[in-house]
Amino acid sequence: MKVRITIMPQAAVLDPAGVATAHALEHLGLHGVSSLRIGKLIELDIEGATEEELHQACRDLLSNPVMEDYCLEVIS
Amino acid sequence: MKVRITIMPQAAVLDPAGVATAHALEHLGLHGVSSLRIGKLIELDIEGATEEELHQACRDLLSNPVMEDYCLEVIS
Amino acid sequence: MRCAVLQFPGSNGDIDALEALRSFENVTAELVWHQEKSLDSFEFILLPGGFSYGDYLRCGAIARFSPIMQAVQKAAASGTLILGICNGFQILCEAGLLPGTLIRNRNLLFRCEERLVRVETSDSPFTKKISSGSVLHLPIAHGEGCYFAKEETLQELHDKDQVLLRYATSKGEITKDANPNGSCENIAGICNQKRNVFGLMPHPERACDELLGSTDGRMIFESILDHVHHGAGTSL
Amino acid sequence: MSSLSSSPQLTPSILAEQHGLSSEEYQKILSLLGREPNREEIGVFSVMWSEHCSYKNSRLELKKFPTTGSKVLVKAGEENAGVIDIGDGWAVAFKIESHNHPSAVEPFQGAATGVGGIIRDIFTMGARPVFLLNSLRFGPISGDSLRARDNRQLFSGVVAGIGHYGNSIGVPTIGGEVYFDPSYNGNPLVNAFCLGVLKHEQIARGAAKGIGNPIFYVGAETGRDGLAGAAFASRELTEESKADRPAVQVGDPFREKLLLEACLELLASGCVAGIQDMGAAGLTCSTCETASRGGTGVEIDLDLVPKRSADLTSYELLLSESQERMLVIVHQGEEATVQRIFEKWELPYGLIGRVTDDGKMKVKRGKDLVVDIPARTLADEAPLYQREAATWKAPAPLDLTTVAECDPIIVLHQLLAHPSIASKQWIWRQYDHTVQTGTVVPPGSDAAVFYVREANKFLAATSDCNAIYCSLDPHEGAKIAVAEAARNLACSGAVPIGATDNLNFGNPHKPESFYELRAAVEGISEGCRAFDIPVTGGNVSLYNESQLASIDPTPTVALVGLIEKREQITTQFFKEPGDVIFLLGELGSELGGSHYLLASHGRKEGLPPRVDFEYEKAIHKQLLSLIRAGLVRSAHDCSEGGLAVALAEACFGDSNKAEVKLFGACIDLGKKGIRDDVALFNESQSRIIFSTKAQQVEQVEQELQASGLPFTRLGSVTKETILSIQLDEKEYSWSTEILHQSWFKAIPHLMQA
Ligand SMILES: Nc1ncnc2c1ncn2[C@@H]1O[C@H](COP(=O)(O)OP(=O)(O)O)[C@@H](O)[C@H]1O
Ligand SMILES: [Mg+2]
Repeated sequence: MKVRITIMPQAAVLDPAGVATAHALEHLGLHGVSSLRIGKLIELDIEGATEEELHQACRDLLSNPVMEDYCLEVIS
Repeated sequence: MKVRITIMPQAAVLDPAGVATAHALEHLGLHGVSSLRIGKLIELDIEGATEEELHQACRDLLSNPVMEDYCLEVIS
Repeated sequence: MRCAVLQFPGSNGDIDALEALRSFENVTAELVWHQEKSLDSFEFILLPGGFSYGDYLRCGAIARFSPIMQAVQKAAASGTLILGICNGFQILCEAGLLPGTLIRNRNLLFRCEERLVRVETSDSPFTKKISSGSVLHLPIAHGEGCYFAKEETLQELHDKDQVLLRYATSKGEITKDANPNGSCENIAGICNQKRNVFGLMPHPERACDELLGSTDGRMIFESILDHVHHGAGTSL
Repeated sequence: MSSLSSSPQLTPSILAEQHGLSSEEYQKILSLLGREPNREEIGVFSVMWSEHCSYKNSRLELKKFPTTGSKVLVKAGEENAGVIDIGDGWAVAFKIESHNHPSAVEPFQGAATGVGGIIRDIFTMGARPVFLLNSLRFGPISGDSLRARDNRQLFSGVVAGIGHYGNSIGVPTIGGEVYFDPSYNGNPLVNAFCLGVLKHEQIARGAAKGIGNPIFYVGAETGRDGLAGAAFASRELTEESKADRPAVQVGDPFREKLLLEACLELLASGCVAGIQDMGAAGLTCSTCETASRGGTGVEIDLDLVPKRSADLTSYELLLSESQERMLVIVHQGEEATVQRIFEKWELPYGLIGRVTDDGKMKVKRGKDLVVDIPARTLADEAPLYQREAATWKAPAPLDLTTVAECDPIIVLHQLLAHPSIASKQWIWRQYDHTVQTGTVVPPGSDAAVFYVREANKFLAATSDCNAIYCSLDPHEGAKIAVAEAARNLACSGAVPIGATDNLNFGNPHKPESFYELRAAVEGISEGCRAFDIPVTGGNVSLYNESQLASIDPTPTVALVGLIEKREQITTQFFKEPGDVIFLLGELGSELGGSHYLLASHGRKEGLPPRVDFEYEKAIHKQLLSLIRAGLVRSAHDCSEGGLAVALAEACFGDSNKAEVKLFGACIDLGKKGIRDDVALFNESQSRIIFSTKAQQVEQVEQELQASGLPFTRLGSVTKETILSIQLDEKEYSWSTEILHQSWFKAIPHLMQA
């Protein structure tokens, strides 16, 4: 099973890396950035796990539910 | 314009975080991981930039072509 | 020797480097803000350690677009000596002045301690006063110091004798245990093909005073001084 | 003035109650204002009158601390941090601060923002931060239980968070302490200390001076971070509060580094009339405190505050705890300087108001007046409570006949591998402790030593608290915290110049907890008076309770000392084979509250050791006199684990070195007539082992004899890596290589699990 998990900082939570990167884009001449957030993308190949187990792993290990939201997609 | 940029380490490049995460999944009882890679996901709201300018920013700033591949999608 | 220590937003080894340089005779050193555009009046340029732009995105990725970096490129092309320490090394890699890249330490933890590095060659302006094979005591302090380059690049580094420092044991052996961060082939520092740009993860500027436990860092600065004052001719 | 009319059922008094204000407090607000407060004002009162900001439950106790002295330039409570003269026109500002509750919710960010907060407190004083310490407590990390796993995650998250912030901003973390005990399950302690250096004339004040002066907001934009966080830190941690998501604040050390440099540059420009960081209760606290200190009023307009999103309400703007923000009051006409400096450092800023003469904190949102409160009532007229203190029952003294005598060979390994005693290098290796090139004695010795190059001064610092002692006898435990900290300084060659403390306790409404708080304050006060050390400030963290129980009382004491000369800097490590080892002090026999009892018998009981300050001081004085005479090569105090652990630790060289030296020691304790386990592992106070060159032994013995203090010549340092101890007729010996493995690998092993 191929799985893709995206993990993004919650909207209300400050994302310092996003802020710094948005600034850097401005310096490159791209001025119109109104929002930029940086998250993680995990690509996973796994056998013998159920989707529910993967959701569990997302909550317990892969994301930090206090400040991040995740989204799990089974690709194949 | 809403844009999503995914940046993944190239296959030949070490991904220490990916390796550690795969191990941690095993500890959780998910044994069948055959590959796990961690990349970045950037979500961007921008006005007044062309797609070509964004590709340029991806090559110059957002990814490091020596070790990463990127993929840019315009969402809306 | 007229030295410039570059100051990026987030640099934090700038003052350390400045003071280390000033502890040598016949040296003047000053800070140069990243918004400056020229480095023409300097004989030696140092990119210090720190967390330029918070090291967000990738270490050194944002700093390489600072205005001063064009002057660094120009100085590099003209043969001026350039030294990048820690974050400075990362910036030089991002800027394409050195090959390869620095990624997170293999065990993902920041590491601060003294380490031993073997000097691989005296044939560089940065190591000319150190016999090859010597082992130096230098502090490290980094979370992303694992040197990585592809096979071809590593091969080229060998062929052109560009690896200047490797993590080693006290006997000079290159072992896995001696490697603090998982760097390819224990690489701790490399130079470019012209041999005037040198990047290293250890901190020679933190090993210039007896009080701090090691003065081995001085040998690197002495080599640089010697090169600038006497030119490429003199060697060991 | 906005009113609450929009929701008729929500009366101001109900709202006040929801904000944790008692009905008496609400009545007090009514009489201070002469009218009903609106929602924003209730929010403002609730945070300003929370324990966190007002110390309403502890202030009467804190008055007991000695706070004066000839070297005190800024006293405790006057400003963000106290300032102490170190000579030649130089001074240090230092303080400790807790971030316990945020770290329980989100260990990495909680600890990181704790470090950020304390660094701001220091540069607000005009000082350049030069080093950090951290004092940590967690539940046990051994074993496979869910609890242990949680504790390991908390521990690694906190350490990573502290490292992240300190390393990025470039302030070295050079020391600290950590203990693991079940009382901290679910309620870890994270106390961070920062010290900064400045010239006397650079001391900056947090006062809104000069009617008409402009008030600037500088630093990160305000977001919804940590809303109600200040009130949150003053409540017990419950399952519900874990869902209090907005209370998580994310730190940005990069922004803070820029803010630090910009503020120091601005202060150097001479245009600053007053400066105050925005910590807990952010904009609210900083505006009314500066006004209150200045004896002035302030008027600000929330529309002018830099914001992360435009839809923040006035209530949110007032109470947000977004990090990396400062309030700066500059002299009129200097607006352009502020602008230039903050633009150079690429920081957001806004001219948000002016200093006024009416003594009021007035907050507008555009044309609307949102808050109109006399500033002093918020900052200085918070209610003060004298809580009920339980009467104390001394624990039963330990009955030695109930303690089976364990084999010392095994016990020493057990103790050295106990996470509270084992090497902490796993922690401090993650902290950049060499940046700023001043760390002369890195973490790993009794006290860290830092060289302030520009001032040519050697500072020593340590933080200590044995909470087992405090749980058994809070008063004696707190006294020992001071004694041990002072002893650690003495072992490094330093004389203490100032103290800061962090009082970590449970709910003050519980008479036992309040008793503990009071007894600890009195114990620390006695100690500081005895050593003549002013308390320059500190922090109180109450309500440290999980679902299970209160934490052990943990009054952490951090001391700063000065070392006269470079040659006097001393470390705990033996230096050379052949050196002779002395014990200064008695062999001791107190086993109550000891780690031996805990680690080998699973017992946390008995009467903890006693400390006699006059005697303790005489010991330190004697050690210092030997150090100054150049007769001491290493000095290490006996603390957890007693004499045997101290000897083993002195055999292990500095582990920050690429090649770690190991020695052995050949020790003869002579005929003692006490049990071997008692002799080796008791934790009696006021004991120091030191080594001296063989040629100087006679001189040392003469001096010691003249002093009349008890001492024993224990034996000598050996090249062979064997620690052997002769006791009565028996001899125990250990390989120091194996002991070192037990000690050095304990925490890494546990953390790999
Ligand atoms: N959390 C920590 N951060 C940095 N250093 C620490 C920490 N915990 C302990 N240390 C260091 O480890 C050494 C031993 O600490 P500790 O056992 O508390 O010593 P002592 O008993 O002398 O107070 C000291 O140098 C101390 O600074
Ligand atoms: Mg000690």
